[in-house]
Amino acid sequence: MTIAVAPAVVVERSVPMAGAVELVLYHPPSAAAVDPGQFFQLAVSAPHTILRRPYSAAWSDPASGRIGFIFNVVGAGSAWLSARHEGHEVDLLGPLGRGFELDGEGPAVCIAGGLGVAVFPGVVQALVARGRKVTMLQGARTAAQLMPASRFAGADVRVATDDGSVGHRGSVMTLFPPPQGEGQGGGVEIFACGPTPMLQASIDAARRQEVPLSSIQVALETPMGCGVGTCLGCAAPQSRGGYLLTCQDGPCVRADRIDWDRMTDEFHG
Amino acid sequence: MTIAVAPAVVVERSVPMAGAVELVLYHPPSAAAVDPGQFFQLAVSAPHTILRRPYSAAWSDPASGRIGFIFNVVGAGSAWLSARHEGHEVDLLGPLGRGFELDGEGPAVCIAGGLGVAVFPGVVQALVARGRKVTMLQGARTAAQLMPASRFAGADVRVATDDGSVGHRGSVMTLFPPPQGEGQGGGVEIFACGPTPMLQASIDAARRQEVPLSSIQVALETPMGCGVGTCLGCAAPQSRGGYLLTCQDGPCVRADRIDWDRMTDEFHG
Amino acid sequence: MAKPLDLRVDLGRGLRLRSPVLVASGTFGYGFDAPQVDRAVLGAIVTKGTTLRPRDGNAPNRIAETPSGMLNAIGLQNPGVDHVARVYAPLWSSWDVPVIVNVAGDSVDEYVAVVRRLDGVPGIAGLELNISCPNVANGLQFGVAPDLAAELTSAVRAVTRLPLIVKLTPNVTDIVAVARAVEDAGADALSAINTFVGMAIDVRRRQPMLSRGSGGLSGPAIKPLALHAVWQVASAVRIPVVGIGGITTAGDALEFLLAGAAAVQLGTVNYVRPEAAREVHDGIAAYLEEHGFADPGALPIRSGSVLTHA
Amino acid sequence: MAKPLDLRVDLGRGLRLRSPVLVASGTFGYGFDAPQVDRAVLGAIVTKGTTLRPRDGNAPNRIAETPSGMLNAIGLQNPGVDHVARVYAPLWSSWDVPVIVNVAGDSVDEYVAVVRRLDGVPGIAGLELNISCPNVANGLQFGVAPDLAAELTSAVRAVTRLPLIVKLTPNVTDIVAVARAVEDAGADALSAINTFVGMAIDVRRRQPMLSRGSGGLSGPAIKPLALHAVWQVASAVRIPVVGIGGITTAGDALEFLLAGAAAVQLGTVNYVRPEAAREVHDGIAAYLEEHGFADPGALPIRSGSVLTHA
Ligand SMILES: Cc1cc2nc3c(=O)[nH]c(=O)nc-3n(C[C@H](O)[C@H](O)[C@H](O)COP(=O)(O)OP(=O)(O)OC[C@H]3O[C@@H](n4cnc5c(N)ncnc54)[C@H](O)[C@@H]3O)c2cc1C
Ligand SMILES: Cc1cc2nc3c(=O)[nH]c(=O)nc-3n(C[C@H](O)[C@H](O)[C@H](O)COP(=O)(O)OP(=O)(O)OC[C@H]3O[C@@H](n4cnc5c(N)ncnc54)[C@H](O)[C@@H]3O)c2cc1C
Ligand SMILES: Cc1cc2nc3c(=O)[nH]c(=O)nc-3n(C[C@H](O)[C@H](O)[C@H](O)COP(=O)(O)O)c2cc1C
Ligand SMILES: Cc1cc2nc3c(=O)[nH]c(=O)nc-3n(C[C@H](O)[C@H](O)[C@H](O)COP(=O)(O)O)c2cc1C
Ligand code: FES
Ligand code: FES
Repeated sequence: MTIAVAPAVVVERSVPMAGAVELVLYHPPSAAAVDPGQFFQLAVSAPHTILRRPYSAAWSDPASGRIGFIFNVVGAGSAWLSARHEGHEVDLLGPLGRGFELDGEGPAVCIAGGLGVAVFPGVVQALVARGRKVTMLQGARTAAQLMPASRFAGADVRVATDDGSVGHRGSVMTLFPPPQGEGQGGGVEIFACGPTPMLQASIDAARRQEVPLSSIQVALETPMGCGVGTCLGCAAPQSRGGYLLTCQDGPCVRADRIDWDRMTDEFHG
Repeated sequence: MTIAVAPAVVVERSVPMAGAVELVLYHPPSAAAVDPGQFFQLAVSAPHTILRRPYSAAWSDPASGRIGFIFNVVGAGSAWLSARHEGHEVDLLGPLGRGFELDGEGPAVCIAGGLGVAVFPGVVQALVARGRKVTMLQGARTAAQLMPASRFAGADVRVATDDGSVGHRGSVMTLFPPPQGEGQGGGVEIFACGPTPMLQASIDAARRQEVPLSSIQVALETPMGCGVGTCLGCAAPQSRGGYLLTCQDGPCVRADRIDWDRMTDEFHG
Repeated sequence: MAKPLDLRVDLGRGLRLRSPVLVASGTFGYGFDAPQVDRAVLGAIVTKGTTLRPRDGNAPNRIAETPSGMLNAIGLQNPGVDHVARVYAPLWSSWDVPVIVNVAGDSVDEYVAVVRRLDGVPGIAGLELNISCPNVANGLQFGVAPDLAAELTSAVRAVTRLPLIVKLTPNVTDIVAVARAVEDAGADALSAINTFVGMAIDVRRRQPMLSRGSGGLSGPAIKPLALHAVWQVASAVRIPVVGIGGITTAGDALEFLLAGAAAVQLGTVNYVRPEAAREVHDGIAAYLEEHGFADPGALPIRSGSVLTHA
Repeated sequence: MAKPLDLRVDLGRGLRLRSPVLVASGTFGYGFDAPQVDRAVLGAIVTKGTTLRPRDGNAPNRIAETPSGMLNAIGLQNPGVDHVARVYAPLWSSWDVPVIVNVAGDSVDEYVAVVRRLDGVPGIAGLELNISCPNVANGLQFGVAPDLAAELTSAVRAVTRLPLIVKLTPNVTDIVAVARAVEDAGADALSAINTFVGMAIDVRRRQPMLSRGSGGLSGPAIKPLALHAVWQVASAVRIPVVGIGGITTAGDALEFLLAGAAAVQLGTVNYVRPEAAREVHDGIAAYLEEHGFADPGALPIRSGSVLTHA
């Protein structure tokens, strides 16, 4: 796998949903190489920052050489990124890590919390392309913050909002298990991305439905120093003891590989 | 004297001469308060920088509330400033320090080296307004880097370039003394702004013309921490021993106050 | 509904401040400059380092910017203690913000003489002992050796009834040892930290940026180092600790208060953002409200000894 | 026309490098990752700290960004010396860039055992002794006490013929004393410096950012402190000094070479700008050309002892 480190031009900037920004970069090699669930380390030149920022590719289009990133502003780096516009350059390093394994059988249930939804346009597209039945469960504080269902063509999209402004009132987990039996054991596969507490909730819910942990894939979120395996800063506790490196062994891993009791969350909760 | 610390909107950005940028800020209190030769501490939010950057007011127009700054890009801070455009905000602190004393009698000879010329549009205007005869001596590497004579209405402008592309070939000092006797002792007053080596050259030349040091005013250039007298970082050696503070006692001082043998230059030469 | 907020702090020996936000020595002169800072939010002003005789200070270049920080080697330029006591103190006595005089010297005798001159002078609320100065006797800084620091502290303690804050240098292997020695020697409070010795070289001129070669590093760059020093010291002594080092926001100040500091000093940021003191003061208040704390004293997270990393 | 450039450096005992630009321990793994770095410009690769037995390392959170810097407390996660000698060394032996193994341990015996295992193994060009580790015997870091550091150095020296670089910690009152002691104990070269102990607190969660509480600060923030350490050490010892700390540009590297370093190591910058090594290498060459120096050895500006500021 070849990792590019190169400046990429911003060819489009938009606001896909309230509180989020979407940057489309033109970089054919990356657009061609990236798998759904992989991430890039984006360089930011904000005051007093030094490290790159990890962002999942939301989607990519090898034909046009474009790759999309969807994010919200939480600090100096994302604020700098959100101020990029058409014609600006963003230096990217990637694609990095492992994406989701999409070639399984049976129906897929995707669970997104918060900006974890950013990874799913590409994931859903790939699952649908493989002829798999896809249910997309998305939660947000309020209707305006939901990613439009049009971003998940071919999937059965179900939504929940904390304020009940649309869909179920409550967390995304109130949508699980979805009707029609998917989620009742048997062959269903779960793909979850969001804050660690939400990942844990998905796992507990799945357990209750007797979905084996090996049928749950999660996208981990840990701090990233290098993104390539040299700093050892992205450790996540393994069920078999010790730690895996989120940037190399992840960010997408099967839930049974993680020791969830030792898993921490620096950024939420 | 009241010192403002406030964001000011950039109302105009232009390139007055090759390699220089002019930012016009809208800030009526400062435009009204500033004297020719005073400076402002401009906040920059460039990567890894913390200190404000000192810049002379090139000119100000109390009527329109505008104040102009002319500078070149030498590092991170000026690069950030040069990327400001109409509508952006720049936080200013000032006006600071002492400007030139302009109320003297007799003809005035202004000597500008490099970006030292930035201070003179306002100075020349004020001298002319006081009915004084003004000769403006300006030097640069090449013609394109000279500030247009139109910026010095009412003055007799003479120029020199290192490459001889226009005016005298050589340094600005080859223009001194200007003809018609100004510069031969007797009442002439010299105003000099530029790199310290150029200030020293002006003084030596003036000495040779028996112009008393007390008739030479120079704008000093030292590092600035605070700009208001609290850090003691802008010390300049005094002829009577010890140090004065460039930000409070200067930047404009009479040449006889400085111990030129102990005067250093961190930024040029 | 949270209890009414109380931002007052007590640094001992009657030095009660209305706010935990102070301005640090050398970054606020003697309180007569920087008019744009809102004094109403300040717990106290700490003056420039003051010596027995007036000092001219070092030759230029005295300061240089570094990544997220700055180096300085001012050389204690100051008008001397007599001028401070005769001219400044009387003016301070009518101010509503207490002034703490930062004291420096080359020998125990000089420190003692300076403190004697200041003791009992109206307008002076307390003293901060800058023990980062080299001792002419042995060239060593007083602050790097527990015994030297203790000797200096008790000598000064013996000649004044003023509240005495001893300001620690971070340029030591074991700051806790110095802190304990100084506490036992009679300090009412500690402030930590002073600058870290550093240097910058002008590659174009091929010589050090500062005329003295080296200088003291301050600013955001040193915040993590200062915070660790305060965390260690606060968990090792019983007297109040004033946290200093790279504080520019309320969040920074809260890190120090959570680490065990009773108050904080703002330094380099005063040069850049005069509004910082107000923002830090209000930000601390808002945080206390939000988390239902009655006062800053409730903030410290108990540390115990922190393991060093490997 | 300037003489042909020679960028080679000699770190002693036959450790001749083609370039003064190395990559620092813990920022380049064991040389198998970070493919995007151009190895052709590297004088050597220094590996992650290696211990006798494999180590899992510390629990998350292990890193945190700070102003112009980052904190880390990895906890020496490594596969153990046996794996390094059996699996990695054979691969290195075919590389055109020498690999220096960074050695760590909890006791003199562990260091000695690790070095014994590495001695004479093909593919290993030299050793860098990380003496910043706490000594289980007394909890103190080996690197903070001249006698401990010297004892460790000679114990290791006695069991290997490999070039031995001892890496100094800056968390000491007098780094020169440690440097001299280590030189006398048989080090072929010194590298300076390792990280500065620091900490960050998560104000929202009200607990330290790092699971270990404290961590090591690296990055541009520490450059002025590292440079001062190198300036002091280089003027006090006769063996080569490798400068480390916050280097991100050729200008930064030149500051260290002017301060007396024979070579430099790039650390944190490798995470961010893989092209940095190439830029630094070419920038040094361009500077030598421009100023008419034949090689980096001509750069140091003679220091003599630097006064500390006041
Ligand atoms: C593999 C991966 C993929 C991600 N994909 C996305 C995405 O598609 N969309 C999106 O909005 N966010 C995503 N994130 C989170 C994103 O990296 C952070 O929001 C971002 O780093 C915040 O940087 P900042 O400077 O704005 O915030 P600050 O809080 O100022 O950052 C300070 C430091 O903490 C780190 N940090 C802060 N929050 C996080 C976090 N949640 N995860 C990891 N590091 C963090 C920063 O990288 C930086 O080093 C992803 C994180 C990871 C690990
Ligand atoms: C009173 C005064 C008035 C000035 N007026 C003008 C003006 O009208 N136009 C103009 O182009 N320049 C002017 N300068 C110079 C200007 O301040 C510097 O060019 C600017 O600070 C460079 O900042 P930087 O970050 O781009 O450069 P860097 O080299 O990255 O700056 C690093 C540090 O050095 C300081 N520094 C660098 N060069 C100088 C310098 N020449 N003088 C003082 N500090 C410096 C910076 O402020 C900063 O703290 C003036 C300087 C002073 C003292
Ligand atoms: C220019 C300058 C001058 C200083 N002078 C003194 C001094 O005279 N006495 C003293 O104890 N500390 C002095 N300090 C140190 C500060 O009081 C403070 O301890 C240090 O700057 C760290 O805080 P900061 O990072 O917020 O600036 C000075 C700092 C600076 C930047
Ligand atoms: C994540 C990380 C891990 C490190 N691990 C080691 C190590 O195992 N052994 C060692 O001697 N130094 C280690 N270091 C220190 C670096 O080698 C270097 O001395 C330090 O980072 C300063 O250089 P820099 O500012 O260029 O990063 C590590 C540094 C970082 C950032
Ligand atoms: S982020 Fe550096 S090893 Fe994973
Ligand atoms: S710039 Fe701070 S005292 Fe003059």
